[in-house]
Amino acid sequence: MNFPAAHLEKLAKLVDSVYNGAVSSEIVQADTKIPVLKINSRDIRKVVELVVHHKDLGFTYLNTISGTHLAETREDESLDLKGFEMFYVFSNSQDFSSLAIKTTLPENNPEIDTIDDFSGSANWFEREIFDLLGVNFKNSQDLRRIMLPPDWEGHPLRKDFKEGSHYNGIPTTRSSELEAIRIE
Amino acid sequence: MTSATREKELKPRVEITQISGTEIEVNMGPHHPSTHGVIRFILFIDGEIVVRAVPDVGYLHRSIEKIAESMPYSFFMPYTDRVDYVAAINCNLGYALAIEAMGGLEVPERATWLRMIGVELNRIMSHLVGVGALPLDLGAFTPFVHALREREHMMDLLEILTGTRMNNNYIRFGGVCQDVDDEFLKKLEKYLDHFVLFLEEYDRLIGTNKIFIERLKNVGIVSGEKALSYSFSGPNLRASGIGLDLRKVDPYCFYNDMKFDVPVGKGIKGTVGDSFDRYIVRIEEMAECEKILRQILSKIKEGPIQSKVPKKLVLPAGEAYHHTESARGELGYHIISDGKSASPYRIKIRTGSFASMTSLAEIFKGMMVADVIAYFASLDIVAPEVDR
Amino acid sequence: MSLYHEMPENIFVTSVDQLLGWSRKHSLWWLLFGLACCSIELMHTGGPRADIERFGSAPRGTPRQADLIIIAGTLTYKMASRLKLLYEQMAEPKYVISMGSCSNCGGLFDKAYSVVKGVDQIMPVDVYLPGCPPRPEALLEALVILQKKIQKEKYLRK
Amino acid sequence: MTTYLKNIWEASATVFEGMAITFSYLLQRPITVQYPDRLKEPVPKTLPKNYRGRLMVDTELCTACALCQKACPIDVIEMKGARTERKKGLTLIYFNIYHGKCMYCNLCVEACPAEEGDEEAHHTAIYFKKDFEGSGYELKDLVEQFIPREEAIQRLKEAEETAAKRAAKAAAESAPAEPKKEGNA
Repeated sequence: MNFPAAHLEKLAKLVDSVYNGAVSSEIVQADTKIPVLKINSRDIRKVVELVVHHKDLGFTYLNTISGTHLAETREDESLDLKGFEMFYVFSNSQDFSSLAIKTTLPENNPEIDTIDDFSGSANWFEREIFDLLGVNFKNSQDLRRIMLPPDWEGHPLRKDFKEGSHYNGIPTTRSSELEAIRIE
Repeated sequence: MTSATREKELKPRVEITQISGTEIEVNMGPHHPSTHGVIRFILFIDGEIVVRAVPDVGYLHRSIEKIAESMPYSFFMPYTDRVDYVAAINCNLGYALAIEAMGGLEVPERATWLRMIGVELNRIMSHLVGVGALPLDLGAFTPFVHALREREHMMDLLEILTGTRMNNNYIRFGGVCQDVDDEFLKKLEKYLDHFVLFLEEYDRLIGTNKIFIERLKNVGIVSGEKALSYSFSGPNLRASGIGLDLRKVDPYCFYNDMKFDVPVGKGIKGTVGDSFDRYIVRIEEMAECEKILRQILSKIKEGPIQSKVPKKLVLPAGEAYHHTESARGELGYHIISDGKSASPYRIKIRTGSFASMTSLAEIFKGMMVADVIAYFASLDIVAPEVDR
Repeated sequence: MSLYHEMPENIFVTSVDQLLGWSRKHSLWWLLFGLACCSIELMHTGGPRADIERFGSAPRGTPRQADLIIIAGTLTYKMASRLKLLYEQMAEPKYVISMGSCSNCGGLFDKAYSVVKGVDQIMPVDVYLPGCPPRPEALLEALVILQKKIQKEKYLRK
Repeated sequence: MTTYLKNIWEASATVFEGMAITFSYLLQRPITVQYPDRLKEPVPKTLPKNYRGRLMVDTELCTACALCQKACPIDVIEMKGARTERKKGLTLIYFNIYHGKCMYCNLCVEACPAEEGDEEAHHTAIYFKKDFEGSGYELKDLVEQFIPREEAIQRLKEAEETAAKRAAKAAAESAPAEPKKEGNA
């Protein structure tokens, strides 16, 4: 559902008023249907707490957490950063209007505070990002690999991920049967 | 039901403290007849009671999100089928709508109607697997065969509509891949008459069965608050008494014009949000799908099925999070485009099953081992949707 | 051949090998095991329309009782060791049908980092079945082809 | 005690109700398709006209434009067209399809520009046959060569000859201009 424009300003004011400018926030109406609140990664817990627990907002429903690796190959000015971008989507449990919180992490040693005490599902979403992107969530209850086997090396969704030639003795590539009958 | 009897029913049959034996670690899955696909639990049990459970997923992690980054937008469409193979067109639709919103593409009216036919048929088929596999996991084989027979009829319809039985790859950006003639619409209408009778019969087959009810009622109760906290969506969330349906609150396609109810769990046999509610919500939702399909049939008009879409689609730089109501809940696509290449920079797929899985560890605590199966089956989880 | 002509007409002549092959091919019990998309079509093959039990193939829950394993779906590295274990638990003679593109050669996931590119990299395969997923009749055809192979096998003279 | 007996009664009554429904199907016509034999008509004939069974190529119709090869996300199609003296335009040298990898997504068929036939029997040069059979004992059995190998080798030779001829012809035509270019290079 489209987020009312009035709410947007209210939210920006709210973040400012509650934290007296201690939280760096910026509201962008992205070309998504949902507004995006850009914040500094160290303020994530404060903002999430406000968004989830404030009686006027009540975005208690966590839709998803998404992470992206922004590699050097990226030449887009709107996201001019090398590192990791975290994208949290929260929804209001009453009318299901959504709000996104976006923050960026540095390329080396990406770290962010966990939000798994705000939502029962956050831990799994975080584990997925830890597994596939290698973002470390500080103070998490349970941060293990979720999709890949525990002995896996590397984080595949990073843009610089390189696959080995074998995994546990199983070759990772296979030539097509078409090559065997190719006429040169 | 009076509150006293209700208290009594809610009480666990065996107190955990009564058994003081040692904890045994039991491994369930990934190959287990009653896990939906390849999902594994490690159960720490004391007697019959689960003390602690560790769900383990990823046995079907097929790296769909990584593959998306290496190919053009249109090539990724067949892969979305495999995200949720039981409701493939739903996944197609979510992806197509997200791309169309980002690229500003138009969809002809008839194409939207055809999409909705595909989506609703697929939703019925998906729920049929859900309510069919549930008694199967509880030990009753026959209802599953009934559900499969009905799915075969629907697959015949999908075959005419899309050309394949499963993994249809039906929807294209700005349209659908093929048109149908009036004969199909008549066939569908005729089939819907049959389906209403079948649904009634199926509910009579197991929905009234005493043993079935006893196995499900008051098992795996997820309250509304908890369901929201675990990011439940779709039928699982509605079974917990929260009537959120993205087709109603955030309408896409022509769902605005459709008249249908959103069934919610009322706890008719036990408590709101128990496993039986999850069963009955799916049954009621199938009836609603049938209503929607009839309305579509009365409104569908002739017209083009594909708008003009550039051959090499390059989306403007930016990102979108677009969600639709799939058969298993909110299906969200978070797509980032860098504005230069013809392939997405990143696609993240948010699925209903993954969110439902997050509840397992806590809900399993204190449950009987047999109820673990009942609760898990009632969630109607499909493994590739969890792992992707 | 003189003996053959002297026998009464109701005697059926066969070799022990043929008899064994005949009985084996008509009691191919398969392991109830599905991995991904193809497992839905596998279920449909066991369902009322295709009804695989017409061929004497009953589903079995445990590998100890099964003769045939149908690899229905995508095999990932995480699952590979488990599948290998299941295969090794089966009693001889055992047969493998690779159902669908993913288990044939990785199929559409051949660029994936977590998918085994073909189930024949970890176990021998008897019949390869194209399709994504194959329809139930196609699986029945694979079964018939496998039956032909079993019939031709020589158990006693190796 | 009464609840106990009532429970037993309810359980057996509802189970028998379900049984009655199941038994009612005993009297109906079975929906089983007796697949390999004992069929009134073969299964492919009962399928709708756009059913995606097995990729086929009409080698006569194909213009060797390679659009299907480009449209395939997973490189199932391998084909080559070149100029020979057989016909105007490109001649198909070889056309191989790897059925064992195909995902039946219909993208190649939609890309194909060559079409033939009227409403009833309309088909493109690459199209899905309704036939779905094609299991094999080995993976290489699942590769189909639409132009037999000997024929393909023969055609390749012809194409090479034609190419050599054309090059010679082009060289002869542009002979005065060529030394200059070479000098520059």
